[in-house]
Amino acid sequence: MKILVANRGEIAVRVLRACREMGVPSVAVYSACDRTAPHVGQADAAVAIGPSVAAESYLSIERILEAARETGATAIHPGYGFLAENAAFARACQAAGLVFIGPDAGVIETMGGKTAARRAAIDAGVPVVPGTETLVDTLSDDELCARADEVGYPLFIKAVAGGGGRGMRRIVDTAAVVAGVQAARSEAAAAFGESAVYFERLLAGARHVEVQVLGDTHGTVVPFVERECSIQRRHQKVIEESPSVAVTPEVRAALAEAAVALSAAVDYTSAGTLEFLLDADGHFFFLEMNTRLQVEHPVTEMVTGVDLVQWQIRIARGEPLTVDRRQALTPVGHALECRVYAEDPDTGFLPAPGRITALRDPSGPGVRNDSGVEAGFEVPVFYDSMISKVVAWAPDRAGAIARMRRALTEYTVGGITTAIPALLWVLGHEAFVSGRFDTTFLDRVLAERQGHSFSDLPAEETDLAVMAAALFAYFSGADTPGRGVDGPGPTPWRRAARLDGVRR
Amino acid sequence: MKILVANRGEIAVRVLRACREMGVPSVAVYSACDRTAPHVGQADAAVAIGPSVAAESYLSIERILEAARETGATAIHPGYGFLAENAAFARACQAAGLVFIGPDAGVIETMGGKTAARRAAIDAGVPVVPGTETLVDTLSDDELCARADEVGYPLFIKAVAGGGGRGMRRIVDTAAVVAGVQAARSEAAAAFGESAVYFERLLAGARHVEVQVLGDTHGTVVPFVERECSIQRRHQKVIEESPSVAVTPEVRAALAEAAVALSAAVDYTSAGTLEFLLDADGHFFFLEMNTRLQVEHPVTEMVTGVDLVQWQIRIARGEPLTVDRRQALTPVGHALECRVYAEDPDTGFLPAPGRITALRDPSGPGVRNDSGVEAGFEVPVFYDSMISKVVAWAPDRAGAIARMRRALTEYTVGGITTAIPALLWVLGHEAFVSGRFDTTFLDRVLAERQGHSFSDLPAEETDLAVMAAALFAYFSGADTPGRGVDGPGPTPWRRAARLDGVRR
Amino acid sequence: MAAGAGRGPVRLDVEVAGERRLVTVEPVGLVEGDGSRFTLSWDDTTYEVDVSRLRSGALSLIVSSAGYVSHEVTCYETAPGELALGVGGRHIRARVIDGRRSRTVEAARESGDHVVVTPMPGRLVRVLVAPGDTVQVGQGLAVVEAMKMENEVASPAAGVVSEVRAAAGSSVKAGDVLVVVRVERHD
Amino acid sequence: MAAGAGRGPVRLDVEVAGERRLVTVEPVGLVEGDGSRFTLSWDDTTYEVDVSRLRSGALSLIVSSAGYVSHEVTCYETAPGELALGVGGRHIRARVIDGRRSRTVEAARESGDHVVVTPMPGRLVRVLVAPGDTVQVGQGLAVVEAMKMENEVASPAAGVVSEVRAAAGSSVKAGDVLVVVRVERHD
Repeated sequence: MKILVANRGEIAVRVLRACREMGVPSVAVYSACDRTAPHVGQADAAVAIGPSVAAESYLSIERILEAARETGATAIHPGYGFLAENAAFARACQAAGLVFIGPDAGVIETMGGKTAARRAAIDAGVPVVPGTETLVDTLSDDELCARADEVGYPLFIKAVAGGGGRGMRRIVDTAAVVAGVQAARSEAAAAFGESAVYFERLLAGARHVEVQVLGDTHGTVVPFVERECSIQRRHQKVIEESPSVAVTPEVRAALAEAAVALSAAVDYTSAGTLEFLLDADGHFFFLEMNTRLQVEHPVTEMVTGVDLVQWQIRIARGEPLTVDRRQALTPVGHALECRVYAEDPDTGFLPAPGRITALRDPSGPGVRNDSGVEAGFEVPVFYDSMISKVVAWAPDRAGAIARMRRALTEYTVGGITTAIPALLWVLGHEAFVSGRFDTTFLDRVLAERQGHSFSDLPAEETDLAVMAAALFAYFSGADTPGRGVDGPGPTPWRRAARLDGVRR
Repeated sequence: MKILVANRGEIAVRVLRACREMGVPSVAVYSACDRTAPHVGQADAAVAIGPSVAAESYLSIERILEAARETGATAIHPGYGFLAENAAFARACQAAGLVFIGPDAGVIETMGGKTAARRAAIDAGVPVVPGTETLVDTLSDDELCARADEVGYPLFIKAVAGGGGRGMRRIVDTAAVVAGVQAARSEAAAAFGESAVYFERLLAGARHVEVQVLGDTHGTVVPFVERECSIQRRHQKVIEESPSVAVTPEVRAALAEAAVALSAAVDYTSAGTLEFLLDADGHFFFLEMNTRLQVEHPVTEMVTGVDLVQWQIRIARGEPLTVDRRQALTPVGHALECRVYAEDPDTGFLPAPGRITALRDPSGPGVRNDSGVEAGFEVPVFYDSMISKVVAWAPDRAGAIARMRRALTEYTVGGITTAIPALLWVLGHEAFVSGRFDTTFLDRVLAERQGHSFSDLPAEETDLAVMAAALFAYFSGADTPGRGVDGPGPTPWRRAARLDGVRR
Repeated sequence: MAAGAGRGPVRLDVEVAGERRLVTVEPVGLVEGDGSRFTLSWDDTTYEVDVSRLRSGALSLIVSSAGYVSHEVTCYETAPGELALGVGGRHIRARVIDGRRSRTVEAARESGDHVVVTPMPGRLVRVLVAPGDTVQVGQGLAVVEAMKMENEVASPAAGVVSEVRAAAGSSVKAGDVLVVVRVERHD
Repeated sequence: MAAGAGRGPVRLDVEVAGERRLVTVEPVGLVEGDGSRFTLSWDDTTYEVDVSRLRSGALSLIVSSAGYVSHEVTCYETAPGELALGVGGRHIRARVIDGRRSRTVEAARESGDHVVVTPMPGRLVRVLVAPGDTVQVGQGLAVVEAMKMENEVASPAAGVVSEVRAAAGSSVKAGDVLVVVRVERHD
């Protein structure tokens, strides 16, 4: 097997590392702006697949298959995002004689549409959030309102092809239903090329828990201890952990049973994740399934010792799954993951791409940093702005939080702004520390800050900033007349700074 | 508690990370050449303690105590090396009202002299390698030979105050005894300021296994699953692992019992390690005890999940040890550690200090890198040349070896030479992979290479080196007349290279 | 670092967290190792600091007059006189004003204009205001798409939009001016 | 990397693993992204290579004519024309000879002298040979103490010691000449 990794950034590096460890030859692909990205050097071979715009490179099925042909790759790992849940891509791989490292194209299709996945869950006896099937276009306004009333308020209008909070509307009464459906349909059409929507009850105070599964080609499905991903900003996960403080052993067993029932019903193979909402009474409701490796898979690896990517590859080779189910469901210690984005928490988390001038990655006991960047690399404007995922493990949750704080404090990224200050703030928030939060927690506490800066410093640190700024200026620019400088011309620091602009 | 870390390099960073995670304020000390070393920035405060020569900085009890006074530190962590096993230092800390994070000065004294430690082991019923007490100066030549004959050949003459292979002589018959004792005594006097030596039988084919213990101030001692450290070059450990392939559950239990018996007999507190030789029949013999944290402690942390440094600090605060003994003795998976030195394996491992111009640390799943350097740092000529310890964990030994090979392959250190090529070679050696080796393995297989270079390349990689050299020269120096260059003056790369010399 | 030694004292206007300080930087000399020692003073504050450059853009400061507090601070210049600092995991913006620069900055300030730039490169999707509109602090002025996401650029002040300098649909670089907001003068 | 484009072909003498090759480097042009493409040829070998500089001293090479093999190679100059390369975890020494340098190198070679330098800085503890001594390959010539260890510097060739250039007890820098060994000519 020779694996082409049809992705970039940290997940490409993650998969390529697994290839190295298994002795499997690997191929990276890269767009124009990723020529110097770390994943290029981690692979045995690397092929340029087009310009920086994803549609013409990482999203181009044709170019990726051509790269596989040129390098003799026999299998494709799609990572997450880009083409990872694209059934047409999985089919095209198969047609080209390539192993697609993921579930069958048919399964991607079944579980990809949200209402189809809900139906499969209901058929498998798995509870779903109260809601409807796809709302067909022929429904009258009155019929729409009647359906909404049946589901109950507040409810979400959701896009069938949705993701990332797009095509989603929160509705609190009948009066808003018709306009809401219209708005959600046009947003969904614009975002996903498909306007279909459905209703789903909004469960107040619910937490997001999810179950990782691995399925092999011999009918074995193994469920893993849950991950909790309730710390979300605008429906995007920010901090994940395993196990969840809200899950009892009984609920864990029931979640695992539900996950296996649904996975087995669709003959699921490879790695996949079933997402659930968990209410305050310990009831859970199936939300959707992600038919691919998940961003947050490392927290599961840390508490179970199972390498999920290596297993994806083994399963694709037809090997039987030998992961012990009891081990997979018994967490050892506690793991947290923080997604580190190149974005500025003080401007409402606007993306902040740019060149990384200085970098010190966190390391040491209990810390894993899955990174997609290096010093000197320019974080491109074209893709998701996540630069790395910091994972911390400790025997207990408090220890994992302390370790994560230590890791984020020693993580130094110069040249661009990152959301690390906001992550540190969340990690220190009393509700987070005590485990009392739901999926609305982060948006709520961010709103309470009313844009208050994450960069406010205690007095000593303000003084430190003043000193650093003065000394930096002293060394790099103190050649202005009238400022008491006796040196002629630029200092070594200034010369060095100028040079930085020249070199690549 | 406010902890001053009386050390440098990776172990100072390791201890300072534990302080951060526990919320304990910390103080670093640094010599002149270490002003920009990473441990300085990892601490809350940092104090210069003198010139680069260790005797006037890291080995100066007076200066370290003064730094503690100046910063209000209340405890000292000595790391390993330098003053870590110096009973006078432990006493001086106590006299200055500082907590010494380690065992009592009296215990350091008892277990520090090798013959005294042997006596303590015999008293505790722990088997020792056949040998003698300290050979008093008044023994006649005939008496010396008689003692040696009693022990049997081959034997080692060892310095009572020894370490690192100094003051050690291998003797194969009576004829060599007298001259050997003279030579060993004068070498020991030069190296340790103490000429005392003793005889110890040389056990052919033995492996080095050791037992980590933690003891608290309430009388509890917990032993850990063994580490194996048989991969040694000239009596210095190079690769360590846990568990040992040569240790059965029965031997593990017996080792643990012996370790506890001896530790309890001397009222051992804090972290310590008992070293044993293990023969082919599973018999083990006590060698010596290290009354401090060991370089290779991370492999134990990786397979047990116990943070040994945090426990040292808790024990020093008087907390009772609550580590579960069964957990400490039951390894989860397998861990390897490789010591990465700045040395050149192609010149017989000569030290190769210098400035690190480019650095990419290994990371990702199952990999921990405890490093004491950063890009831009100049590895000093004054101290041990280890730049980091790479630790790899996997569910089994084969997986850990594969992961270590991956990690060392992605570890990029520019500007200085490291022994990584030799480590990769050992990791690929059939005897290492199959676990069939003893303490003489590495010296023997290195000798068999007869100085053969570790840099010999397969044909494709030779071509790659040719291309890289040609392109580097093309870009950095292609301005010599008569070589078909049309550009006037230096290229950007050359300008950049020149600048590197200027900037600090 | 030797370049710093031997100079006389230098005065710099440093603005951090909205407050300006006139900082006197006085080299005391090279110390053992790579560091250089300085006395920094402003108002009634005086610090003894040992400073070393670690790598491009990062400084190691040890404040010997304050318990030898040790900190690493990343520094880079985002525009002439504008610094971005990383202190203890936080991102701080600072401004160092010298004689020439300060005049320009002051001129801009006195005019009462807030020049709103895009903080990131991308595509300008929509402009949400027109000249003459009254805007509040935090009100969205324009939407820039970058990294697959639409991002609203908010007004830093309450005032009246005096200019719109970029057109929807165009590509923008970080620092490009989008909108100018005129504010009433205070003080 | 644009500096490389537009030049004509360049010929370089490259020595790796004791073998010299006359390498022709011909720029083909800039490709999409940061890379520059070259044709490199010697003897009957020709490669198409895409090269980018990653950080100070590291090159990313993609050999498009050989299955797009991707490698990162660290490169730094240890002396004029002497390169240290890191390839796949191995340390390789290479020599690139240009017109002027090659004369010097050849001259030294023909004279039959081996100039033995200390590979590391430290203190010269002992000199083990004297002028006129006959030495074997691998025989110890001097002992240098560095990093707490005594390290023997061995003779790279069999021959006769013609000079001892450093005194026991002195400090030495990496590259300082310790001893010169004169060898009989072969070939």
